[in-house]
Amino acid sequence: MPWLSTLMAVPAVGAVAVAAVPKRNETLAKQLTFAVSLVVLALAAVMAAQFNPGGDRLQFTETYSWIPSFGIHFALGVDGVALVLILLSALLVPIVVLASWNEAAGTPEAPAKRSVKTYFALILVLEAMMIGVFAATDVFLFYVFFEAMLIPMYFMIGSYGGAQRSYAAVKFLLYSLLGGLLMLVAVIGLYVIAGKNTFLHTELIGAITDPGVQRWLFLGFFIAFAIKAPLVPFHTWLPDSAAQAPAGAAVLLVGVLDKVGTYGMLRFCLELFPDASRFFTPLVITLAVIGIIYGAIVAIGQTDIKRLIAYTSISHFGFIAMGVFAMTTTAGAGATLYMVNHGFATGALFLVAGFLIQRRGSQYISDYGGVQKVTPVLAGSFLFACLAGTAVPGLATFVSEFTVLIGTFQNRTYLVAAVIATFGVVLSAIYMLWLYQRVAGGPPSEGVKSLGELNGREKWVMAPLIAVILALGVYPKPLFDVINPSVTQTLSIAGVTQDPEPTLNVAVQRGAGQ
Amino acid sequence: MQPAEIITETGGVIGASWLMIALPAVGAAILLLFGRLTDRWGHLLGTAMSLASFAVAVLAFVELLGFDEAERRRQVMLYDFLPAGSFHVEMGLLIDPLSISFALLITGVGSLIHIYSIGYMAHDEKRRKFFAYLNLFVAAMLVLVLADNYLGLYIGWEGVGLASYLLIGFWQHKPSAATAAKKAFVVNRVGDFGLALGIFTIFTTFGTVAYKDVLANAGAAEQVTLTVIGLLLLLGACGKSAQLPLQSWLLDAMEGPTPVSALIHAATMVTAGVYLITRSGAIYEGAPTAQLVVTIVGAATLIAGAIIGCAKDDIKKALAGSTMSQIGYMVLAAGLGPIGYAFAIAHLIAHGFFKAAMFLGAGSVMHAMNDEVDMRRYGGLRTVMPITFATFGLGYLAIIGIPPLSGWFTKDSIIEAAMHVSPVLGWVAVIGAGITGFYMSRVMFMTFFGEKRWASDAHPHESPKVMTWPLILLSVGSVLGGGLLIAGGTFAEFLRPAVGAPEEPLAFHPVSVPGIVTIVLVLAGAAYAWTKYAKSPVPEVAPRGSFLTTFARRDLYGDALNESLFMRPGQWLTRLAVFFDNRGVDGIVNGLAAAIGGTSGRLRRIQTGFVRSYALSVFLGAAAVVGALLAVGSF
Amino acid sequence: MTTHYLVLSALLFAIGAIGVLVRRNAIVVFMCVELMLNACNLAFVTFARQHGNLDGQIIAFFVMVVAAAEVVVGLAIIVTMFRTRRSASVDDANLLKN
Amino acid sequence: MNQIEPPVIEYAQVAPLLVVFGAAVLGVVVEAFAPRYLRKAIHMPLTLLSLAGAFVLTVWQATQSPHNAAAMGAIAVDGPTLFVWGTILVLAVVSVLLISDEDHFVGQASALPGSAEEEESITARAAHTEVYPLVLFAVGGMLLFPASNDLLIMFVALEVMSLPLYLLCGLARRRRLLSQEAAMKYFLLGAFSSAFFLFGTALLYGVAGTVEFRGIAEALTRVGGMDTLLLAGTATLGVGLLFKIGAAPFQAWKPDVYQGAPTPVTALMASGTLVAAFGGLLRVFWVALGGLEWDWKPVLWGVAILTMLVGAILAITQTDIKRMLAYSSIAHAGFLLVGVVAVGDAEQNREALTGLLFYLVAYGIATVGAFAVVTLVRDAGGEANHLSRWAGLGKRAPLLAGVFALFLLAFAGIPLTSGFLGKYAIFAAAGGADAWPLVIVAVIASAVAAFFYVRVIVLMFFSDPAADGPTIAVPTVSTSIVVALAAAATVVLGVIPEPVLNLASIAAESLFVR
Repeated sequence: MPWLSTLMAVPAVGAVAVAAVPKRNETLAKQLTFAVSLVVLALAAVMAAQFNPGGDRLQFTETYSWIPSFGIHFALGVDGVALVLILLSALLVPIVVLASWNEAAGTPEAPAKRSVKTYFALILVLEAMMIGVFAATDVFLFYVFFEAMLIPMYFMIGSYGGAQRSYAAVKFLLYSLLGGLLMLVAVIGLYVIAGKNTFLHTELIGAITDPGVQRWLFLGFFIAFAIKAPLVPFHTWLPDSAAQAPAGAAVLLVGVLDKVGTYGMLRFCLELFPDASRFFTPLVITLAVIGIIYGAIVAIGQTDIKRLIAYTSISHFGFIAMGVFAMTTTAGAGATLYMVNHGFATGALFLVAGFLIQRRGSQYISDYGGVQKVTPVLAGSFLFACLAGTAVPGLATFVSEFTVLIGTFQNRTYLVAAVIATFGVVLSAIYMLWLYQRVAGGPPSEGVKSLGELNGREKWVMAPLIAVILALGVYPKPLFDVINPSVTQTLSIAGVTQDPEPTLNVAVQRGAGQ
Repeated sequence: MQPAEIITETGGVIGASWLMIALPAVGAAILLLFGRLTDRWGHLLGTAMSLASFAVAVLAFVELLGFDEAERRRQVMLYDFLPAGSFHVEMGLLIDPLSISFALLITGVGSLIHIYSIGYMAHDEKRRKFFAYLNLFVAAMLVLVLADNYLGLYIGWEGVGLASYLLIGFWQHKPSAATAAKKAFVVNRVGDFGLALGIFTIFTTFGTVAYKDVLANAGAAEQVTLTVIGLLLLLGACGKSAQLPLQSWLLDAMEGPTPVSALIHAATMVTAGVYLITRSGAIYEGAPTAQLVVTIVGAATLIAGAIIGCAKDDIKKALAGSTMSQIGYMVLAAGLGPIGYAFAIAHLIAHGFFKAAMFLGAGSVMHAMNDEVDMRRYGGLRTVMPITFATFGLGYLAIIGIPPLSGWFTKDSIIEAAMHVSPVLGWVAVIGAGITGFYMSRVMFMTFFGEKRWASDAHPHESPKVMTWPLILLSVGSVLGGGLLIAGGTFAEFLRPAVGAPEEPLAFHPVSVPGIVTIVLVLAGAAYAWTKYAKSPVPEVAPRGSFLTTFARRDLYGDALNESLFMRPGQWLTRLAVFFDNRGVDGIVNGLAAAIGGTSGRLRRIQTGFVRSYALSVFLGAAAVVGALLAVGSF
Repeated sequence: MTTHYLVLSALLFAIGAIGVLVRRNAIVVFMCVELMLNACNLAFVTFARQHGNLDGQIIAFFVMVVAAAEVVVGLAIIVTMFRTRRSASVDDANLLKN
Repeated sequence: MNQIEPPVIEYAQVAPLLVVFGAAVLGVVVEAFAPRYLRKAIHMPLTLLSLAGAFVLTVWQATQSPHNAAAMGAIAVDGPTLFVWGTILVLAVVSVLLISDEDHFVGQASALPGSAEEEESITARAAHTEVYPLVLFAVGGMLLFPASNDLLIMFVALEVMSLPLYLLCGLARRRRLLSQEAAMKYFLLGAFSSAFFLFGTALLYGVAGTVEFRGIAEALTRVGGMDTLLLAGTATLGVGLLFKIGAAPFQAWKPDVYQGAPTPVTALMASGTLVAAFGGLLRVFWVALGGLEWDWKPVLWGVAILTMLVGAILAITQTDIKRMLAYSSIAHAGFLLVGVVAVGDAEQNREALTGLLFYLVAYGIATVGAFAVVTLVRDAGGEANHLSRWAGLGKRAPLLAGVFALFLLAFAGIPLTSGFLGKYAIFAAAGGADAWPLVIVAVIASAVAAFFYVRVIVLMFFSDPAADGPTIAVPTVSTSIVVALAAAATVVLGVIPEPVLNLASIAAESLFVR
């Protein structure tokens, strides 16, 4: 059974169906969307269950010729990394749908411009493309999804966002488009210079040998990904978009879309241009570390909840990028897991923040205070999300962050980077807990007193997120089992055969597993 | 002699010792998950879980005693926790004399404090949540001490930090509490930063973070590496155990409910640093420099804490100061190497008892004085709350080290060990003891002796049984504990397989020069306190006092230092960064857009609308093209 | 010897072009264009002579025909312009700009 | 006495031309003799049938091989010609469908604006049915232009194509002054530029002794690239051609003419004329002046860069939708020029030509569609062309706005639209010719261009509708057909471009016959 194309087809068809629902019958549209997203989730789960970590690198592969004249294939397939990211998307979408139930209606000061059903149709379109972008094994196909994804998100921000939505939407689209176009040049270069008349990723590995050429092409890809991810200094679009987008869209934007950037670094930069990757690693690591610290510091200074969360994500993307380029299997695996965990953690943060903002009607931290006295459960979920944001042990984020750091530390070359990055842990405690203190601590401020407690739907939004974050925090092994082989393969393509040996390797001496 | 080999355990109670952690964890989960449903019986469940955990600990302890000495370090494999690339951690528990003693202390004292809290929090609508957090703490603390690898320790380490954050800020609606909680967590994170780096270095050195492999091979590593590791771990220890320079959070932490101060900020969590240093003994023994720094930190803190304790009028803060100082002793002892480990832990346990007793006593007093914490508003309480007075008193005698109470045994052995290693440290410890004599007496007399200085609406009364019984039990512990542990070196012997022992173990001499001097100093201090706070009337508002007093009142300007050194620059940096991000980075982006727009606006004026100017452009264009082509052609 | 003719044609072409640029009256501007075309014709016949084939001459006839057609269209447009604006100045027609 | 042997004409091969011109002449006859009320009834079928017939003949020709120069080598009926013919005919049919809605055309061109006679001409529902023969003549010229195999025919074709358009520009029903002004400007500048074209022809004739492309190409091998006459001729000839495609610095006429002309005529010019002009341009530079490649390439590089930038940058601040589209068409002319200079060996040329042909089809159809939508957004004074009037169109007419957004996205080159693959094909060809700097400039220009397309979308969807917003005219059947066709083509060419690409590459196979 063609799993991946099915996974893409279902939401695509679903989107059409939702769009076809008569305008008045909004509830039906919502229910339909929710149902479709659940089906996708189920399918994804079944597929994941059949994935064999020990098996071939790419599984569930499908290859159809799409545009023979240009050697373009509609080629799908997943390795461990892609699989977990697809699972992430499949799990987040139903949650987002549930969370956005009343959101598309728009806020009082910024009424939505378009029908509710469109919003949900767009979510499904986006889901199809998200799955496609992770599943694509044809560079051109990847690029197509990479760019096409922008459009639904553009409309979600622009039509359903806050007061500054048009500015944010345009900024988002143009910024990403510029990156994408630079990448297009690199894609063309890859095709022309490799001269293989195919875009199949597997065929192109090792096709470019000249290091000079590699560097240029690497830059083309990397800048696009760095804008997407986003790394400092290409980040300023994210706070605007995230702050203006409705919470649901923000979750998909930061939780999944941006992961395409870091995923692309791992999948394309490292594998297609290994020499260039090694050449640029110091630069990338530097950017990443700057991002970690800088993002955190700027986050501390934010006055707008959503902007703050956006900046924390910039800091976190620094961790991911660092892990990807640290060139150790540990860091690589950690970074991949980080992509997943960050999706859930930031998702939780944005959604709770969304609940707060919907109730209070303001994004400004100063308008809050004493929430925990008024709505303990809401505040509790918020606290949980904040703790996940600051990577407290027992939560998924801790595992990935610690792994990334220790993996980077492992590579003696980037010891200093790892040390500086580790300090980010302290900063994260400051921005998260201070946010919580200002929002939930102290006596309830005016306007907060009247806030309502989480309702059933919202509880069902938070429950799965909390459950997943806890589960992955205590028992991350299943994901690692899937990720490890893929990352090892990627790194071996990138020319990293094994991690640096410890100065005195006890594990080997004693043959103990640990 | 070296510690014993670690044997992998399969069955028995020890095999099931994960229950120790699981039970309170489940308790916490239930209480948090089912929320209000459990309000009625939540506190009972929490207490039950803690007691059950204690039971398991006792059984495990008994079983452990069953083995002969060489086999008393038993490892329990739990599950494959974190296989990330070449960083692979299997989670397991290490049940050995060291960890089990901690487990007993944590669950034992913990349970007592649970019971006490039933009474103390009776009128708090969030009591259920309080017990959930307490259970969470117990679980985390047990992870910390029972884990068989440094990652596990780190998890527990941050876990207790989290629990302490939740409990200090339990009354979130008090801004002071919220701030204190955040401060505690952040300062601890600074320590954790060191701990994490230490663990990283351990991993890159040994390729693993399991005690089993690391400690056994520590000798093989280079001294530099070990020193680095040692110092990094010490940074962690300073954070958690409120040692200089990361002490500032502990006094603010008193914002939490008193049982929390007793359990977390006196008896258990704050001693984690001592556990870490002792556990990593093998590493420190390979790094004399690190050891020296440890002892210095310990000595400095024990004096600093004592000085702070002298000046505080807030009973809890005074006690907190003393906690700092007492932990200073433990750290000092732990820094001495094998010779000190046993005493450090012994003092830790004894301190666990008497400090808990006194904190709970203080709580009981506050309970009676409707949450008044200023000792200047106390006085003459011995008559109205006899049990509290008695138990607190016993704790007091124990801490100042009156023979034959526990403090005397444990502290004097530490002083002796210090003397044995370096007289300087020894004498510092002695002086510290003297000051202790003064400030603890001050607390004692201001609270229970002298004339009544109560607020008009205060009607002090003895606390309910549920609160007094724990006090009694704890005071018993603080009376006997030290003797049982130290006399005849039983405890040292018991710990030996876990931490090793010096070639010639230090026997306990009841009568020694330092011992005598200590007693004399203590009595002197006590006497001075008596004249100053019992005989002469105590002003209800604190006198301005000498520079030293203010210096002590202001926590030795620790906060002032942090503020001017980190906070203000930090805020300044933040503002700068935000400005830079908006104007600088984003400014460039928007500026570029604006530039293009401007160019467009200017260029479109060229389109004058006059056909002749268009023709001109065509003509000039043609000329240009011709010229260009001729130019190109002529190459 | 043919070069003189070429120079002349170039001159005529240039004069015509300059005329287009400097004259305001649409009719005159148009006549300047015609002048340019005729300059081309001169060049054609000259080259035909030079190459000794007739193509040039024939092309010249073609050009004349085309020019005639252009006149028809051109005058039509200019006249309507003149009727609506009461002026044949090309500078009066600049509503479309920027 | 030598008798002149009669010229051989392969009627079959030039049949499409003959059909169109024949129909045009017939149209004139109809104008002369048929009663007024009958005329349209005759013209419509006549025009459409002739165009359709010509298309059929073209297709039939395409199946006939080998292709060669017909009519004594005056007309080259080769692959590219046939493809361009097909394209032009399709675009012509579509444009005629637009034109058939005579609400766009003045009742009596000679009547003074606002005068009594105009009134009565309107009340009498008089219409200039001459429009149809004029269009047919123009189309005939467009067909002849890219097919002509010597400069004389090309000059004649140029005029045949242009003269009717000059007139058509002046026939707008509303805003007569603008319309007449546009006609005047177009006419004067067009005549001016054709004078340059002719002068270039003369010089080249002087060099080669013939105006046949074959002859000129041969002559180049004799004289080489150093001959001043040759270079001057090439340059002036080029000016004439570059003027027609609206390349900078010869673009000045485009915005004024596009804005002033009746929108259906603008559509025809923006699509058909552009295609024809590029066909001619390619033939001249690749066939006649191919040997001079190394001389004209750098110049065209410059022109291409200038054109892309001028088009993209100037469009940003436009406030009139038609003007904006005019500048966008300038920018696209620039992109197409990138393909023109991407010459190299035969294989390379084939790729470049394939790309160009595909781009022309994609762009032409999208353009007609876009202008068709423009005709539908009207208010009291006719079409509402000021952008501010388009605010909130997405709310008032979601479908129409959506379709227009689709066209804009295609112009911007977003994946899954025809525009993207067109851009890709051209850029890839340029890459193949190692014209990387050109490609970089092109993508940057695309990014800039994207801004104003996106801006329109923002206006239509994200901003609040103007209080007295324009009314959406109920589209006539023909107009709706146009819009639907164009939209469908834009999507289909973006998703399954292979058929058209295949045709293009087959057409490009034979390259140009000499």
